[in-house]
Amino acid sequence: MLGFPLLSSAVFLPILGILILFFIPKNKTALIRVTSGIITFLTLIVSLVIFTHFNSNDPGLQLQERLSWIPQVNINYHLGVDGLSYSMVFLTALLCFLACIASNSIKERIKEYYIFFLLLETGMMGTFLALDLFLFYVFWEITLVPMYFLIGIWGGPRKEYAAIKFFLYTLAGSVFMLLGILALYFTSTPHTFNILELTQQSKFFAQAFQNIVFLALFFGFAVKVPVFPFHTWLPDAHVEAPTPISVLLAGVLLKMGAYGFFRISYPILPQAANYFGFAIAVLAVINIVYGAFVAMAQTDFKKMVAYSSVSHMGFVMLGLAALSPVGFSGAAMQMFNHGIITGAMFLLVGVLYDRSHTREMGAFGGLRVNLPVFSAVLIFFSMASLGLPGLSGFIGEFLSLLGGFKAFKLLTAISVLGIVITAGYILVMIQKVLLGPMNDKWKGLSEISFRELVTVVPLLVIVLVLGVYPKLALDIINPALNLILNNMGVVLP
Amino acid sequence: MWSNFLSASIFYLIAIVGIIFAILSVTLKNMFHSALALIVMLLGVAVVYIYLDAEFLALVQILIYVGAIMTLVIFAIMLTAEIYNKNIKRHNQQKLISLIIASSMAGFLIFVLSRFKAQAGVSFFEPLTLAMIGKELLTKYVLPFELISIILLAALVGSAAISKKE
Amino acid sequence: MVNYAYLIPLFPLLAFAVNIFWGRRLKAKSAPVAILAMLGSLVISCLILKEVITGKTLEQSVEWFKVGRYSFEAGFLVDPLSAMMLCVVTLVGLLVEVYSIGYMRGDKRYHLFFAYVSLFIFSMLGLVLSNNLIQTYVFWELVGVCSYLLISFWFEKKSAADAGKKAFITNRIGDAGFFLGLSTLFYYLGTANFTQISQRLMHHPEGLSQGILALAAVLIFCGAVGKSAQFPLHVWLPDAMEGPTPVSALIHAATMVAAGVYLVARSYAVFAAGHLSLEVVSYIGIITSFMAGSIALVQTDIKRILAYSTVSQLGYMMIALGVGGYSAGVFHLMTHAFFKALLFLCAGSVIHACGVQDIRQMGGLFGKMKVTATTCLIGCLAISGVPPLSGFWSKDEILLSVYNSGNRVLYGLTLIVAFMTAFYMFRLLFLTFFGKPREKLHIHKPAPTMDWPLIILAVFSIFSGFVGSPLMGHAFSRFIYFHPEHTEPNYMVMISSVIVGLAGISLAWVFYILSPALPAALAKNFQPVYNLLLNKYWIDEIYDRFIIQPFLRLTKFAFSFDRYLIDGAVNLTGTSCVAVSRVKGWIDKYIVDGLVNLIALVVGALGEVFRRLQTGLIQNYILLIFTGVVVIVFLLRFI
Amino acid sequence: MIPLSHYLILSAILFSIGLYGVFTRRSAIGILLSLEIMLNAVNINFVAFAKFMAPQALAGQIFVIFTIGVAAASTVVGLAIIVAIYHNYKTIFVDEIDVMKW
Repeated sequence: MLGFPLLSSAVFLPILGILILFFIPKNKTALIRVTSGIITFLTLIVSLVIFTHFNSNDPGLQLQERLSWIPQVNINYHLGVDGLSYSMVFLTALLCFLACIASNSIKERIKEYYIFFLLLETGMMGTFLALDLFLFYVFWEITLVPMYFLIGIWGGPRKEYAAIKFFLYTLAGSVFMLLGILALYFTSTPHTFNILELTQQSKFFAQAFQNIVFLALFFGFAVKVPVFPFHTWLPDAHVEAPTPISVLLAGVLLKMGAYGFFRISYPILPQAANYFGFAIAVLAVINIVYGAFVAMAQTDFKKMVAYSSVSHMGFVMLGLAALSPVGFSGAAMQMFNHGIITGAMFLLVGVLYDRSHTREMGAFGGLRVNLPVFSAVLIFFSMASLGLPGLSGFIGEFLSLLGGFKAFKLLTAISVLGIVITAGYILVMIQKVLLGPMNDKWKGLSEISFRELVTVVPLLVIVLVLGVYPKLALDIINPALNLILNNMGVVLP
Repeated sequence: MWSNFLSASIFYLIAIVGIIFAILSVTLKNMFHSALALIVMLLGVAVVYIYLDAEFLALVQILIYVGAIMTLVIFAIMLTAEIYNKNIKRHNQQKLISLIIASSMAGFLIFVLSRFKAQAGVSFFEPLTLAMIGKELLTKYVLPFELISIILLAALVGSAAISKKE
Repeated sequence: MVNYAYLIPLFPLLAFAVNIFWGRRLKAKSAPVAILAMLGSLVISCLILKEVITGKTLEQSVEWFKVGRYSFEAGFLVDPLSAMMLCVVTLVGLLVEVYSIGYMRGDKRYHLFFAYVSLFIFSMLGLVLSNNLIQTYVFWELVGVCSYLLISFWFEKKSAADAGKKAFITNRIGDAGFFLGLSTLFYYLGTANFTQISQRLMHHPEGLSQGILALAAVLIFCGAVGKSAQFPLHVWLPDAMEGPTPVSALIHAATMVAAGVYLVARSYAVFAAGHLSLEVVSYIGIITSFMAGSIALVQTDIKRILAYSTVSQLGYMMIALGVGGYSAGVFHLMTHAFFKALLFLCAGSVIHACGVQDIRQMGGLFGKMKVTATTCLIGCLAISGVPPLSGFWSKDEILLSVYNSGNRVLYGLTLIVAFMTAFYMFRLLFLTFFGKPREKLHIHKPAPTMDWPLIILAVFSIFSGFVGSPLMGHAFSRFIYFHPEHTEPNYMVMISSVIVGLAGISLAWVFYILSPALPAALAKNFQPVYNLLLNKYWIDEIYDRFIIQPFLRLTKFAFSFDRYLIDGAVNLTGTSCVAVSRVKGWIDKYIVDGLVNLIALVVGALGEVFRRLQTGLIQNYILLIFTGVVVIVFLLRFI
Repeated sequence: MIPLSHYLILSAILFSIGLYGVFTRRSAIGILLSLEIMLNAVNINFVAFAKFMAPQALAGQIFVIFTIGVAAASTVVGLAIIVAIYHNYKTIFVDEIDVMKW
């Protein structure tokens, strides 16, 4: 146990940043940007420091911090990190930092923007670190508010619609989640919100009870993931949100849903997870194939990436449903990689949009002629997105499918169709945007700037390194996953 | 007995004069005249103080009220009111009802007081001397005494500040 | 030396890294970088081959990552098959790169070309060296991407971009099958390692039925169908000719497309265990080779002819593998790599020289391009199976295995394909190099860097066949050895193949040298057949009509479904909520709020009355106060 | 000997007159004058009660001294206010100064 509250500092450093921002006059934009940049960078540093204190051989939750918060109802401020949540924390810290750099494209109401931005970071960090269901719920909801404003104020033409839809949709989901959490609280003896204690008690929960609570939690998490048919908020929100926010939305927020399954639904309700395994797998396959189908039909670049997220998150669900080490690893890897890759894709779409003010893929063409570096980076991430081996996207999809195949042969065979269609829409996108005869309209388009390159290069390196040597990530994540599976009573060989 | 009767009749005379001048003071159209009427009334009150064995108060009444305050009031009248303009109404429209209220008030009080029989045994006492008043003021009542001087000072400064032109 | 096998793919990877990052500064120097790396790989490959011939094999692996019980490994397997392939790939690669110096000169993305080629070679070598199916799959896909990048190298041309996309997606379809196949194997056998798979299959593991094995084999074969352009996924290869010609020679003739054959050979144990699967392989092979051969008869684009020829020849190899002629298939793979690369490079020289690709516009180029013409002649003779060139020996092996399988129909069909091969190759040769120039073309002589690779490949085309010939006691098949094969030379088969080849050549001579009017007349008489062939059996059109368009419509439908039904449901929920709240709002506004407003209204009216009291005149107030006092006092006193 | 009630009746009459003045005077100075009448009426009460109820105590007289002092102060301030009002409104008639109205 470390004296210094590392995890809390990762969570509340952005809040500190907000306090500092309060004292900076509105018109000193450069100072505001630099301050937020420094804060997000420090958070990243803290997340790396956490790693140095992190023992990747220990499957349990480490660096726990526990304070009594509302003792009357046994609510604690309880944080902890294991391999799974660490991967998410790192992802959050990294993407927040990069998105903060990318936020230079925001030109109005800068101070408020960064305040909301940092608040969002706190919410996300807290969600991934909380070990108390109540605390988890609080952080979960905290992310909602800044996101609503970030979309609603700085978004595109249909921002109000998108923001309200996002907000109401996820709120509706989390209401069910809250019901589930309360049901768990009142059923446990002694009443507790502690995830670890609830996990220990999981065997005392009756099957029917588990099923009902699982469904309630499922609704909350599924909206966030998003699982078909709760996904329609996603394209709207992604398309309307400003670039950095799309990055966080796709990169981190979607993972909160999947993380919820990993951390709460599955360990606490193992029998229900087993019971609904097939149903989830069916939904996952629909996600994969259907998402790819719809992505194929898009003409809007950003929308295509948004629907591709639906498709890719399906792999996470498939791996989850497989309920095996391979599937779980695949799902966790896919979570991380999807965050990195889709984040980068949104950044690149943003780069293009900032210059041309259009996202219609058909409007471009032949950009590779005068934007060679941009094109190379875009092709790189496109390949990662379609699951090219050697890049990290492959590992997640591969393991998810392999795990899924063990459990659901036919379904997985169908979902492989998704891979083919993914290749289809990605290549169509590349062709429409980069290849073909050069469109004279975009002759004056400038090459990707150094700052923009800075935002994508770290992601590029991660994609490459994890693609070639996934052991780096898997060795951190796997012990935690194995522990979860063990607790669920899945027999490990 | 005669002296008693004389002094009593002088008192009632003075009282009636005071009342008359008081009425004049509130009814006269000319503000300057009413101020003068008030002076007469104040002098009458001073006489009443003498009847009550408060000679010092009578003196203070004449010196402060008649000598200082009324002078001030007359100055103010000179400064502000258009004294000689007879066309200006000096009273408002609620004279009748005011009269009713005031007189009913008076009537009521008289009605009550007239049935009020004071106890006897007030006739033998040692007269209070000026020296005793002075001593009391500077011993028992020193705090209010000082306070009143501060209030006066504050009033002095405050009035100067208020009436100063911007 | 065998221990250093991992170096072989490493060199090209290095070259790729150098060229992709510093290529723009290196400019023309990017070619030597790539070639030097290639040379290094070639040298090591040859040394390894030498050791492998002495009977040394090696398998090494490290753990790539581990999940649960499964350890995924990365490693290399050096055995005769891979050693042979290494040499072929590096040799052809080297020659193609040298050739490309001249061919690609002056291109805007000169360095990128060499970067991509290096990356391709790296992936190809990785694929060859893989010791397990998963690693194979990894490199398999990488190879596909390189192919994609190289086909659409001149992406400004829409057709090139389209072709690249088509190639990638078609391959992906096959890969999906491959993936399922490897998942099946991995699931039932718990390993993806080739050696372990063979071992476990030998012990007939429980719960693993013939059916499942056959299914796994066929699924893996799907991948091979995609990569090796077998029917029904062959459509991408002819289009892939949009890429630079050296690329066509390297990737789409000699190496990558042969990867499918290589994969089948690698996982031959699985195919052999699932009986049905080999039949599938041979049927697909014969359909492909017959169809592609017949299409090649009427094509006029020089590269397309070669492309269909490649498809046809790959089908040939598949037939061989399908009927159990393991070494024959692999042998043909090797010889074909040489002479097909040679033919493509020749075609490249011709295109480079005259700037057109239609053979009807060429003619009489023999005098102007002696080296090219001669080497091309050698290539044509080799592919037509004229003894003693390499093609003869390998084709003979294939025919022999087909013959030995006892399937006479198959044998007959393979003979017909051999006939067609000879015919269309010499049709190409005659139309290009002989006769009179049909159009005035400005010819520039190819650079020497383009001639030398041709000569070297020609040498290999002539002599590489001997290693597998009965003259050397079937050295090749003993080297590659999978299981005992019938190796007795059958002179009947040998003679028939020679006769068929020569017949094809003669017919081409009659048609295109002796009486050039004949083909047109023939085409007129057999119009439907001619059209069928010219339009490639309308397969592209059928795919477009029955697969691609419905698919695209389906995506549109899915999107509308999403937009209008699912999102509509969401919005409907939203709107109905709003409607309900409107009603509630109305109630609130006019009934609940109405009451509140009524109260306020009454109060306001009263206030309107009582505010008269509020005159602002202090005297009024005082008067009222005292009125109150008087009233109260009176009330207290008298009531 | 004049009984206490007579003093008190005198005081009451004076007080009511002052009250009437306060009610009816338009001029602010007039109101001030009427107030003085009322104050004097009160003072008479003080002294009279002191004489009749507690003859040995000086409190009554001393209270009157203070009252006179406070009256002086309030008069001074009141006059100053009146002068200030006159500067601002050019009138000293209180019924013309009705800004406190609703």
